[in-house]
Amino acid sequence: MQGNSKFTTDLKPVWCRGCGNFGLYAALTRNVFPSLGLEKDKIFVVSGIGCASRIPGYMDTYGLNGLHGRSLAIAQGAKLARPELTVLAVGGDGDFFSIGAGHLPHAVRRNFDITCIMVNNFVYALTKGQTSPTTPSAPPGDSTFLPSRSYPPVNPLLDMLSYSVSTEASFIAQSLSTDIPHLSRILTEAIAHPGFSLVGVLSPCVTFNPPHLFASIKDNASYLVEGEPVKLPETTGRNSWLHDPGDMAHAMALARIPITEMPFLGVLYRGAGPQ
Amino acid sequence: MQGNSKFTTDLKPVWCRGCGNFGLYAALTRNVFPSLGLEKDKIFVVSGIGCASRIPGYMDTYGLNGLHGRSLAIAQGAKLARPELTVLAVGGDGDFFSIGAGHLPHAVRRNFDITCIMVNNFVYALTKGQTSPTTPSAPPGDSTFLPSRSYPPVNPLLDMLSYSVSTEASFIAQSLSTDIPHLSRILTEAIAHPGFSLVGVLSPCVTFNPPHLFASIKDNASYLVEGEPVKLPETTGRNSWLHDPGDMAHAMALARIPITEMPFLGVLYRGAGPQ
Amino acid sequence: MVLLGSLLQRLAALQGYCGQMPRYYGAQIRGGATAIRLSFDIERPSLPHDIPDILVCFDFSQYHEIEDELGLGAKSAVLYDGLVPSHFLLPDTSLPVNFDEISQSITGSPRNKNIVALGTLARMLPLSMDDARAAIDEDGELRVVQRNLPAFLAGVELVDGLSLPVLELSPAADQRPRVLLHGNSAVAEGAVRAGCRAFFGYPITPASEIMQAMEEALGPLGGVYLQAEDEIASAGMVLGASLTGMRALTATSGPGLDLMTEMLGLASAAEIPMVIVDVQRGGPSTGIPSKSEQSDLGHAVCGGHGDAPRAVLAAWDIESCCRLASESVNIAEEFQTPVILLSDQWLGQTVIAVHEDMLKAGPALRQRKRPLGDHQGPYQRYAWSDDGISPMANVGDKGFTYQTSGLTHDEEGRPAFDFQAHQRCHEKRHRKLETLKDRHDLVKVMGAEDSRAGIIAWGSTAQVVIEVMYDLDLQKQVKICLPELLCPLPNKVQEFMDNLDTLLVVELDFSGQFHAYLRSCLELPARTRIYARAGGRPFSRTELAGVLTEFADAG
Amino acid sequence: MVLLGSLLQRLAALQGYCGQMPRYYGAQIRGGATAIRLSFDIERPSLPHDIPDILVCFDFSQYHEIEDELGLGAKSAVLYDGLVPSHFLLPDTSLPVNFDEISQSITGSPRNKNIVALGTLARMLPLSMDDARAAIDEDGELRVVQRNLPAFLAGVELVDGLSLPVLELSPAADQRPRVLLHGNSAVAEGAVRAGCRAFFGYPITPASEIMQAMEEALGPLGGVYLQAEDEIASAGMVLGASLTGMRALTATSGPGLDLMTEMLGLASAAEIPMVIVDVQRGGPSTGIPSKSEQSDLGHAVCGGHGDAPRAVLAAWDIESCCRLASESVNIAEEFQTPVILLSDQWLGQTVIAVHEDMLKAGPALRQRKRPLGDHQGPYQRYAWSDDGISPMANVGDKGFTYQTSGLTHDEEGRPAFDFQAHQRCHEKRHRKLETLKDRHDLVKVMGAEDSRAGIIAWGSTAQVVIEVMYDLDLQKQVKICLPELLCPLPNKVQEFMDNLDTLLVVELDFSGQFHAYLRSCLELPARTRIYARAGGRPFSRTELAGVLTEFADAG
Ligand SMILES: Cc1ncc(C[n+]2csc(CCOP(=O)(O)OP(=O)(O)O)c2C)c(N)n1
Ligand SMILES: Cc1ncc(C[n+]2csc(CCOP(=O)(O)OP(=O)(O)O)c2C)c(N)n1
Ligand code: SF4
Ligand code: SF4
Ligand SMILES: [Mg+2]
Ligand SMILES: [Mg+2]
Repeated sequence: MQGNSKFTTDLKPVWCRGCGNFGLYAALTRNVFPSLGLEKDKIFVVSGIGCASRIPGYMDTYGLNGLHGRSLAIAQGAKLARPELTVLAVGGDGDFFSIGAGHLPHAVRRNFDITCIMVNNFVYALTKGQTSPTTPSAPPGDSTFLPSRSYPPVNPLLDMLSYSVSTEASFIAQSLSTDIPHLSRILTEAIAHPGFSLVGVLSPCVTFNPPHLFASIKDNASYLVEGEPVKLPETTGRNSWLHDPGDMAHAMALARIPITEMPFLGVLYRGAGPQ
Repeated sequence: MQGNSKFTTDLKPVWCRGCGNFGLYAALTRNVFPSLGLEKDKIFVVSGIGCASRIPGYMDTYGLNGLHGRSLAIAQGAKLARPELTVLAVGGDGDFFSIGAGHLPHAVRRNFDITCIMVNNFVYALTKGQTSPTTPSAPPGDSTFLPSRSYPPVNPLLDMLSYSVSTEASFIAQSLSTDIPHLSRILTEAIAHPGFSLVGVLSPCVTFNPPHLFASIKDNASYLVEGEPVKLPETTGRNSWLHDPGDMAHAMALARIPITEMPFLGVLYRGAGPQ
Repeated sequence: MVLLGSLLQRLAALQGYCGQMPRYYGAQIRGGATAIRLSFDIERPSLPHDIPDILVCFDFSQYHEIEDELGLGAKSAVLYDGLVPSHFLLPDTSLPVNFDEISQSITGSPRNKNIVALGTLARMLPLSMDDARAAIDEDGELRVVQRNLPAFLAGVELVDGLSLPVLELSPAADQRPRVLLHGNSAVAEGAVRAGCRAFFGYPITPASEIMQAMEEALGPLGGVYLQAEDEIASAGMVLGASLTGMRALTATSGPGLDLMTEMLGLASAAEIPMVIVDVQRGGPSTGIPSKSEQSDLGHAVCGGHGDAPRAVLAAWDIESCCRLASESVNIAEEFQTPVILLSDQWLGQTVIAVHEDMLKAGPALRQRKRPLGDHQGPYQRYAWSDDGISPMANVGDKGFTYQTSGLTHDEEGRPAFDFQAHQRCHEKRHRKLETLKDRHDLVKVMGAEDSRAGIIAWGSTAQVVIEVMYDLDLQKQVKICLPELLCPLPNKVQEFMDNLDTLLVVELDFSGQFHAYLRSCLELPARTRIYARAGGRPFSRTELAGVLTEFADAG
Repeated sequence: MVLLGSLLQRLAALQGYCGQMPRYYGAQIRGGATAIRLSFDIERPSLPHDIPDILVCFDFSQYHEIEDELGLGAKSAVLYDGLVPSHFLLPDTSLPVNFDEISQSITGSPRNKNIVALGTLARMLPLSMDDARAAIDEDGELRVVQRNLPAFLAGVELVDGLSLPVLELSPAADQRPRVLLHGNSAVAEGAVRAGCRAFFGYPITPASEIMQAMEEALGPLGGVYLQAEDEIASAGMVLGASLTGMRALTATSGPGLDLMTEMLGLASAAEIPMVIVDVQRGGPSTGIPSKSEQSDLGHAVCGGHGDAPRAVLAAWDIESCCRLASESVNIAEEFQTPVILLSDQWLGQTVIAVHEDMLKAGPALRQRKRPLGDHQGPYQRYAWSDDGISPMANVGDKGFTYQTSGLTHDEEGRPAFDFQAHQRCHEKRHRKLETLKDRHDLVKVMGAEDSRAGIIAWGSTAQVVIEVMYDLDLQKQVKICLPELLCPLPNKVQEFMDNLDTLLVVELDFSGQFHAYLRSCLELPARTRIYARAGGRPFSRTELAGVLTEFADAG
């Protein structure tokens, strides 16, 4: 897969075969960067620590695989200092939602032109399978997913979408690493967006996720198309509406529907860049 | 003011005369603890660092004035280890929203029975007047409030309510430190609530806040009463509704109205305790 | 590979063999290069030798990633599957074995090649086949072998079929089955034995197994366990639980330890018992996460702003992982202080098979000094006393209350802003740890008592140094000092130095942190040499044999 | 009180007087006890004497909170307002003055008592009244005095009215006005002079003024300034900005430094220039935030897991705050390394009046080694070179790209997992800093060159030691070594030690961290004494006079 693009290095990714990170890698290096006409020496990819965070090493741009949870801090410093750079902050659900959860709302409110790519594989993969804040909890005894490791058990999972919707990120979208064309379109738009953009990439971990997780995500996925009716899960008992990414209240309503019930793919919200 | 309650120590608070923290102090020691019939040796007050965080020192309970931003971590450890304790985490807007912002959503989702009291004086007071995430930004040249100290300027302020609404804290309320009866009622209910409760206490800093800030907060305040119509700012152009703290969508709508436009006082949301 | 090693070690352990199985990882996330080494011993879990008798390799294309750490001798019997890279020189004793194919043909899948190889190795060692068969039928952990018994038997038969060499293995000292555990589980075991009932942590290689072991142990015990959102929170939760009287622990590795620095200072300042286990890995920064180094010493001892005294202990083998974990909990409780227990990747992830009773003799439980119910006047959380230790009420205890903070405080715990109070706080916190300097039992000295040539080492390095001393029969020529308590450093270490003409300091870190630390608090012999290098590859017997021989000869 | 001191210092500075004004705070948040001391000198900003000639006290009920740090002599002229507590013994030269009432009657508010007292003090010193009147009319900063001129004049008249003593003040060396600044603004000044154009920080006492000064300086310069959400983020942002080629700074105090530990390690591992200023306060933990201590040395030097080399510098007076801030930026850039500049509350918050040219002679700007445009083959971010320093492309530079991380890496910056690469990374990072050991200019030596009795001190303590040496005329008897570069420690310090029979180490921290550090890397004279105590009260001349005299006599 690598070597096909001027944006790749000759380093072989260490990811497991079939890992969702390959999809993100392909989307960025083969579609997104070329289609935006970016120069590789004007791209800076900062990541945290984790499987997803390995990505800068494989891209022939400026890249830093930094510290767990801190990509946004480093990215903001670089962007402020050199505004002509295209700055990406990439990491996992653990990076952005657990150890780095305190940086995200501040990056959002500053609204600098940074694209934050949160690779959500619902698990701590690099450290071999612990629960992350996005891990769906399993009833005790159900071994198909990770137990909620806590006494007493912790239930509700953190939903990055509602989290960032609440702080009103100026661009919020979600895609799937196995749908490379869709992911490429979303990322292209996110990078082109003049303010802070947050893209959640649902991404199978073939090693630590139970296979049914991604099967069900694909089955339940609802693609958002501007101006068309939104497909809602039946349980909501709500009438559908025409999708309007300019409407924060609608974005919030979408965000409140758990990912495990119906993951929305597309642009949830598109607001203004910094004034 | 102190010395009137069995819950006070003989230490004289170091707060400036007229500081809002005296209101919180009076509410807790004279009204809330007595009315809940709490034993002082079953209360643990953990705070961060800041003016508000000085409060444990003045209360004759178990208390720890810990580290800036970390009260929730310590509080959760104590509550898990000794569930019969009444555990309060107290701090400032800097404590919970800036340096400690990463801990709040996790405390929320764990939903342990802890009461988090966020004393919002819209400023870093103890360190003498820097902007906090809740500081309203002033147009350049307007010296009545703090300049937004940043190049480029950072505008949107973090709203703790929408932040915690988004992560669905199981009890969310706001009050005013100068309205001791209201504050006492709210805190009493918050402590009695069986899950995680978050109370924002709007609290004048007489030293670093411009006086007009609290005048306007009091003027614009809208008291929420269950079952009665909600007073909304005219700019929303929305119809009012009957206040129902059980409705998260309504809570979210309230939370999206900026505090500086209309601060809502009362219980915004009341959900379930941990299952 | 880890599975094969584990099964073989288990099979041997059930027949009474001790042994040690360190692990080695390459760069790949999963399915990449992994290796284990495995020793069998009849008495104790000795270190594997540098040159293996048998090497099994499933994939030479990955071998080179960790070849450096594995070693291969002209007489090693090499069994390999798949292609051999052309530049690669194999010893004459090498033989291709189609584990893959055999597994495929017998079980319908190549994935059971481990089981085939297990049979081959069990026979080559040789283990008793009757006992092995019985164990496979009875032992729950060997169920996977039972399910694939034909593969196992095919592996056994390979030995005769291919005329593979059969080694000579002394009979086990006794047939009592051995306990299997790695250093990380030994730490958890020790902590739980010492009454620890609360664990808060955040995953990090190579410490995560402590978290996992604590989760498994605390569930049934009704303890408290939580995976926190980060290391700052884990450490904070430990303090919260500890304040209520619970013995609480966290475990991490370098990067996490960095993040706990501020909490460590609070624990020291406010005198809150807390234990942090640091399973060291190659640093600085992310470094080499899956390999050992001893480079967190400086931070463990001096890390954090202000003068924040703490105790630092260091495990050096798996028995001491357990014992010193108990000791750490005890010291934290007795002295109301943070304690850092240093371990490392090698210790943490090496599995040993060991006599059960080796782990039995833990230290007795020590208690926090508690206030009497009938205290006069207001309770003074930080009351002065000769030993510097004040009676500590647990948060929630009936009849007491106190307020405290990381601020300088008076005896009642109220903030104080004057020099006298400040100086007294420092004095109290330092003084109470002074008595630890008399803990002679926490400094091991072995070798020639009268020798004037001494070697000092700590942590897993000490284990290699000791083995090599015995390998080379140097125990009549030199002596070794191995402090288990590093801070405050027991007086016994100075006594050791006082009787030396020459000293050799051996440590697995680039800059010689241990030497610098010793020098900062002791008088060292004028003729002191250091052998220090970066981690990333553990010391081998061969490497240290050279170093020790030279030292003993020159000494 | 701070206002009164500032105005008086300004008034005197405009007449050519140098001087130093340290600040003292009690526990109250605002409006509580505050005090300043103020010296006037015709040549240099000397330290105030322990016993003031004049003491003005507005409120004795708050005086006791900081009395400890202020000092009062039998001959001090005490002017006080309000009641004197009955137990309090005033010198005979004391006089009640109703500053409050006078202010009330003249300006309609007691709030201008400062201005009244200013008039009194200006007259007592005495300053030239003509020049003072002219300055009040012209100087923007003195506008508040101009607006309340009658109050000022009433204060002046009090001197005759009450027959207050008038001191003798030597005429200033020259009448050129002096620059007023505190150590924190001097640091900002130095950083900006050295080309620093980016600042990221988080408020903390006593470092916040650096943030403020940087904000003020960088706005007009079109620099980058941001108050981050915490210290981890500030440090991370510094690294981000620095990677793009901007010289970037952050400033904090102990607790914030703790939180930056992990980022510091990343900067060291990935060789990213970064400057952290640590304005030390009393520790551990929150400690005494508004008072000085020198107890962050251990962390500055050894803090952080792994072997993470960095440079550590220490300012000791306000001139060096400025000069060494420039130096720190230079070293960070030249050596691609994190640099910690240690200051402290005393230095940071003391305002000095000083000759403008004292600050002028900063070091020349040093540049990052940059790759040439025509590099052969792929750009090697971490190319080997004799001095250990590789050409660094800035992120965004045309024609280059590289990937790096805190992982052990090869010359191109790609992750490496083998021992050789790991050892080489360590070697490179350590080696490049070795040349700093030749920076003899960063070690000041004064006093009797041939003496075999030496004193060593660092930071603001050194300033007191030096003043006391001259006070006591000991400069013919002892010599003083004052390292400005603490890590790596220049060889010149060992040379200093080599010529001594006796050494005295003076430091303001309880455990003697400086002594331990020196011992860890140097051979110290056999007769070495330490004078160390907790901070919370700065060393006074009197206190150190005793210590130095005893040492000189015994030495
Ligand atoms: C301070 C710190 N704590 C812990 C770790 C260990 N660690 C590495 S990656 C990781 C989490 C990985 O999960 P995620 O961020 O979701 O990324 P993924 O591997 O799933 O892509 C952790 C905890 C670390 N590197 N640094
Ligand atoms: C790690 C750390 N960073 C910075 C500080 C300095 N500090 C003390 S209080 C405070 C902020 C105070 O603001 P807030 O939390 O809103 O409390 P307030 O004083 O306004 O009540 C800061 C930054 C600290 N104590 N610790
Ligand atoms: S462990 Fe999971 S996330 Fe990591 S590389 Fe393998 S498949 Fe991908
Ligand atoms: S500074 Fe403000 S918040 Fe702090 S004590 Fe004074 S009035 Fe209260
Ligand atoms: Mg993940
Ligand atoms: Mg505040």
